[in-house]
Amino acid sequence: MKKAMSLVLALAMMLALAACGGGSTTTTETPASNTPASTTEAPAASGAASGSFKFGASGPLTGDAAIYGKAAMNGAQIAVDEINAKGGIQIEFNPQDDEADGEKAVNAYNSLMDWGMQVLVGPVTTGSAIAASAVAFQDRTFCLTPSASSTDVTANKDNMYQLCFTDPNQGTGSADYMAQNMPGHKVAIIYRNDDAYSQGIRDTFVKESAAKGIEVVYEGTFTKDTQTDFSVQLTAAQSAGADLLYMPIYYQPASVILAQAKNMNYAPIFFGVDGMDGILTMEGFDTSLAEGLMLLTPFAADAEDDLTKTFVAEYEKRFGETPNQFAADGYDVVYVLYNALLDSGCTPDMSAPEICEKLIGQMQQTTYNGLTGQNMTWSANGEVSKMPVAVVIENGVYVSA
Amino acid sequence: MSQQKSRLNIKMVPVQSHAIVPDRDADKSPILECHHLGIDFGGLTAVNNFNLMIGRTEIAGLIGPNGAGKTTVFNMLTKVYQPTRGSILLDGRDTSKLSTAQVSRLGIARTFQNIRLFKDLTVLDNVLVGLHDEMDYRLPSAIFRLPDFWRGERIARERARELLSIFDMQDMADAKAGSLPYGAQRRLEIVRALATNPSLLLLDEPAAGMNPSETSELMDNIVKIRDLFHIAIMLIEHDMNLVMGICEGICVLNFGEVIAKGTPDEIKSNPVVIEAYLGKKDKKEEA
Amino acid sequence: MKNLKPHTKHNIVTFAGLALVWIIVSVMRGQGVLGRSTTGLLVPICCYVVMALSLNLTVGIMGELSLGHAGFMGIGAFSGIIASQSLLNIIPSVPLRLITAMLVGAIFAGIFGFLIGIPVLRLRGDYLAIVTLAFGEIIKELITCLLVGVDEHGLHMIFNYRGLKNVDDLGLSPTGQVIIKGAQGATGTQPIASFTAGMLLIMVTLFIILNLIYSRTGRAIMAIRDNRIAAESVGIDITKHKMIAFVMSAAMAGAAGALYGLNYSNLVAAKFDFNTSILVLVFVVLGGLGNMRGSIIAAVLLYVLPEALRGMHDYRMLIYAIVLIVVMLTTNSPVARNLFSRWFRFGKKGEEDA
Amino acid sequence: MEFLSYLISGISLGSVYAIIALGYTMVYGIAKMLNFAHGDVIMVGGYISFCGMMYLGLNGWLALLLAMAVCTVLGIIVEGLAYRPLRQATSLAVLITAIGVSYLLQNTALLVWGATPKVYQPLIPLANADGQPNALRLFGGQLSISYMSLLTMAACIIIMVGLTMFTSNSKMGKAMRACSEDKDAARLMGINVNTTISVTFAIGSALAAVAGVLLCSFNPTLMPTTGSMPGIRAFTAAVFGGIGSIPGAFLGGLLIGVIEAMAKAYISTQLANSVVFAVLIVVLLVRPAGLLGKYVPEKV
Repeated sequence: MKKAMSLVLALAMMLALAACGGGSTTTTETPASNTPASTTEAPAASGAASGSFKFGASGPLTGDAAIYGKAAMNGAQIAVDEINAKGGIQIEFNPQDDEADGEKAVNAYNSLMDWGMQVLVGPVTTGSAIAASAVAFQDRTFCLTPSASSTDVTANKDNMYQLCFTDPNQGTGSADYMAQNMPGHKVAIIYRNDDAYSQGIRDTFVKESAAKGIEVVYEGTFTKDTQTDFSVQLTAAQSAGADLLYMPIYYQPASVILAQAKNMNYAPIFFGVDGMDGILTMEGFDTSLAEGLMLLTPFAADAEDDLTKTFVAEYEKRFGETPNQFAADGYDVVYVLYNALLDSGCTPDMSAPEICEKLIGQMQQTTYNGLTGQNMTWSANGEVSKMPVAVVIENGVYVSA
Repeated sequence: MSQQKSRLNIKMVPVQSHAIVPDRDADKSPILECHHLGIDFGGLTAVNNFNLMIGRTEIAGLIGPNGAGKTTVFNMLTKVYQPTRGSILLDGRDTSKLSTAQVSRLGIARTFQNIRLFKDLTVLDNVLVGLHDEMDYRLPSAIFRLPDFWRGERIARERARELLSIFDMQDMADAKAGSLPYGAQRRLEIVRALATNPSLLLLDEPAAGMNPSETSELMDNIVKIRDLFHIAIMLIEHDMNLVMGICEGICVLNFGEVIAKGTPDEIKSNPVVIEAYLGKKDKKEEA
Repeated sequence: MKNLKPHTKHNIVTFAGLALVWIIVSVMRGQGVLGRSTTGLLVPICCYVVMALSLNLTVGIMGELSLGHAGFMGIGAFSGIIASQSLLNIIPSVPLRLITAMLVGAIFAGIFGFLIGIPVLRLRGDYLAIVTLAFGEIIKELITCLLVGVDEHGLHMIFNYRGLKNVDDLGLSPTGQVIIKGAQGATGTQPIASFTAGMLLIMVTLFIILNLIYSRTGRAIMAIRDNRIAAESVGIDITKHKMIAFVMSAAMAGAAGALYGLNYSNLVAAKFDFNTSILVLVFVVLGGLGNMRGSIIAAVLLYVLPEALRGMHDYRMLIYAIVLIVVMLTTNSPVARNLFSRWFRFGKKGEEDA
Repeated sequence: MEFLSYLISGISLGSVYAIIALGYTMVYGIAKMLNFAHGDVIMVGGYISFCGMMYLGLNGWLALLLAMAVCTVLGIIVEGLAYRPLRQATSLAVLITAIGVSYLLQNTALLVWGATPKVYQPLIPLANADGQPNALRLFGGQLSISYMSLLTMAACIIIMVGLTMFTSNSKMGKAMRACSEDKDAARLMGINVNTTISVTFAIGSALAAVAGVLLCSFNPTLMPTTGSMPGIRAFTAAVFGGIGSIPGAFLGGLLIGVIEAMAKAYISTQLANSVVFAVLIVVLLVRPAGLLGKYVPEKV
């Protein structure tokens, strides 16, 4: 009996491990369930040699941060389908859930490596990106993250590139803009300090604003657990006499802040960063609340250029909602990677490390015009250089400020 | 209920049995003394002015109608409840500052009216918990299985089996305590209490739920325990045959007050006791 | 030896099973049979197994519901990371540094376990549970406030509770290195955890727990669980024994946390929240309270399940939830249990042992 | 004046917690289970009323009724399918099942409504037709209390009083109290325990729907995880006041809200959560059964 039990124990564990290995191989032919399979147009392929690159992707598809991951994956999927529809070398796309968690991001990455991934789109969030890129650095897998914006993501890793602004970049940009265009205001900051993105922007902004003579009269923080009520922070900001509220945060808490400020009859100038994009497209959002909100953003869904219009139309058709910045980032990442792969002469039969070395050489020569910026270039440390655009919301639409 | 009467020690009957160590003489000094013991629950007096002395090898009975406060006395003696008034001396030592566990280590062991075994542990383990302080190895010895662990465990296990054999329970050693039949559970509780090496054993309704033959076996065993271990035993019991059969002194409690003390014969004929048990009217009819 | 037959045999089988798994997995890995994803799961699985074992000590053996176990893991993880990163040059040997880090993690978690245990263990039942939850959340928030760096002058630490300071305020020399950046957590950690260390940690934990259970202390702890008043009445010191169990449980969680933290180059305190505590609690309950072997198996299977379901994409967490409910219903509902016990002896047997 | 406005925001937030805690405490008191899925019923209530307003064009109050109806049914179904089979099981088994139900509701919501947050229209619009905030202005406008806050506080008090009267006077309420004391004895007295527990869940879930609507009126973003943190807060509040006690849940909810607001204002916004929990710990050490809970010593 005891022997049988030990056998069963061992068997259960083996099965568990095998099931897991098996699970990852079954993912090959099943991309995100709500999107058309990208592999359909590729010849039934078992290896990379048959003419398709394997793009893995990792981002949160469940949990609190699912909105970012889903948007980025949806955007990327559109780009993949466009490329595949044109013919030529195809892309196999495999998005994996990392729950915005470092541990799960490494799991997702490993699962993608088993699948035979050649380049990684992602990870979408900063913590996941740092954790997974450390492994990718050792494996020599090239990663381009749509939206993980901390400098720690790229630090000391030559294979890790960013498509979005870095956090310091945005902090400096905001301070510059305020110093030049709106001097003399008393600034209050509300930021989320258990979030690397928000904290990172705030740190640079405070440093820069001291240098540029911007007066910060109040700083309020919140955390994931307290992002439902801002009345205390707003009251304090109001009584500190702040007439400009800087919000280096994502748009959902920002929408709460706007509503609650309105409720309190507190109407400073609201100033946001790229995470604020998406606020107008939230279902049910009263856009009049955002009247006069300024933000720095690389992407505006109602821009008039053809590229944006086509993308937005396609996105709305497929997913029933207006794309936000993350979706645009995801879209651009796929194109940047695909173009760089072709330009550097990579072929689908090359291994991930070979591709990685070629792309590292190629990226610094790449210039790209996409949804999220014109003339994007990359420095050797993986940071993108593009111009943030300041926009202000008037009558429910973005207007260049 | 006069003060004078209640101050009296319960009258001792000489030990009739074959004591192994006869020098623990009951008359030299009492093992337990209670002075003016009392407890209130939220303004309600549950027990009041409880005075009692028990000799070193005495078997004493505590009887009284339901709700008289008998178990409350036990709970005060074992410090499950902290007395509101009065003092308890065990072997001359004041227990007022001690906790239940400390009182147990000082020498009071008990069983419970509603059986409280460690029901997910084996019978043997239940007794071994009682022998906790008999084993003197420390935690690191246990974790690294040092020689003193093995020695301590071996001695304790032998002792535990020995104790179980008093009630012929050594064969059940590996059974789960919760799975034992009711009578065996009651006996196991007594064994566990004995394992703590007490000088006073409190038994709360040991014969509850037992049939006459089991009860008479229990009576023999209680006397046997006293003779073997030379300890004092105090028991709460409703079975008058048991109480009158083995108790040398009896204390009667009603409404939280001691109404009578004495030998079984004295109690049997005490009109106050009869009144308390049977009610005034019945007594008159009888007379 | 002759007196300890039944459970000793059971335990030897458990250890043998673990060793067997270790050998098989190592061989398979050497042969390259295991994929990347499986290999990558090995260390976290080991960590969660140790977490489940240590929580089982609190929940199964001591009988108190703890909802903040992840907090101890967090303390262990971050103190382990600080130890490892600051000893980078002093202890160049990786295994030695890993062991040091795990010990530091265990000691710190143990100390916190003691401090937290003082108030917590005075409470009972659901009140105790909510207070452990509270401490878990407090620990998480406090770690989020930490800024830590190291340079040649030693450790620099700021408790940034107003949120107004940043790493520049640490005053590190140019060669200094930041270890913990508040909300961004520990970044740039050198990952040194290994499967071997994980298996060793499991075995050491199991060895300690089993030897604890089958000793006077362990019996006393279980006696308190079964009947506190009776345990007191035979002279068991309740507070002391509960504290022993709680501190040991915390220390082992700390060691697991250190191993976990040193497996990733980035770790945020938010990882060690209520949900992680619950995750581990689910392992323990499904494995069977007090059943160490069950905890190991449940932790492995339930950790792997969502990973194995990766192919299901959007539905995987939904399936996980359904599996959880169905398993709880089938193992705990009397009707289903009768049905199952007829075909499925194994699960019941496991519950009775240990 | 600042202090007053902090106090008021604390009280109105606390009122929402209190309503959730009332549902929590009812279920705990009668079924003796920690229903960790309660927070997610709040989320479902929020989504249902959102859908009622957005897609069915209902007004806020009708949407509230719809949400209450749906949540009531949901509560009964969950109780019947997931909890009833476990009536004899250990409380831990029920707890884990409740956690499973919580995951199930969250992930179903994720599939049905997506990850993108929805913005909820408050029951009372933020501003009136003139663009002025819908608020009571005091002290020459220095202190403003929104009508939404007033409504929440009023709802909270009405619910508390209503529940107290219901449990002490009505037949079903008495059956509930009997079940909470001793289920077996209640069964012997001819009370249908299963029905009683079902009704309790129905009431608790309906309250969750009300709480969902009020919560979303304050915190207008609605996501599949919206309910989890308020759920834990309400659990804290219920324990704080003495779990199982209806006035206790009310008091606990209010105090938690006020403490949270004060901690944010005067100690640290970052550690507000920790301060709330620290106060909870201190209270439980002084009063081990919460503020209004009865400490029942074990009978020996």
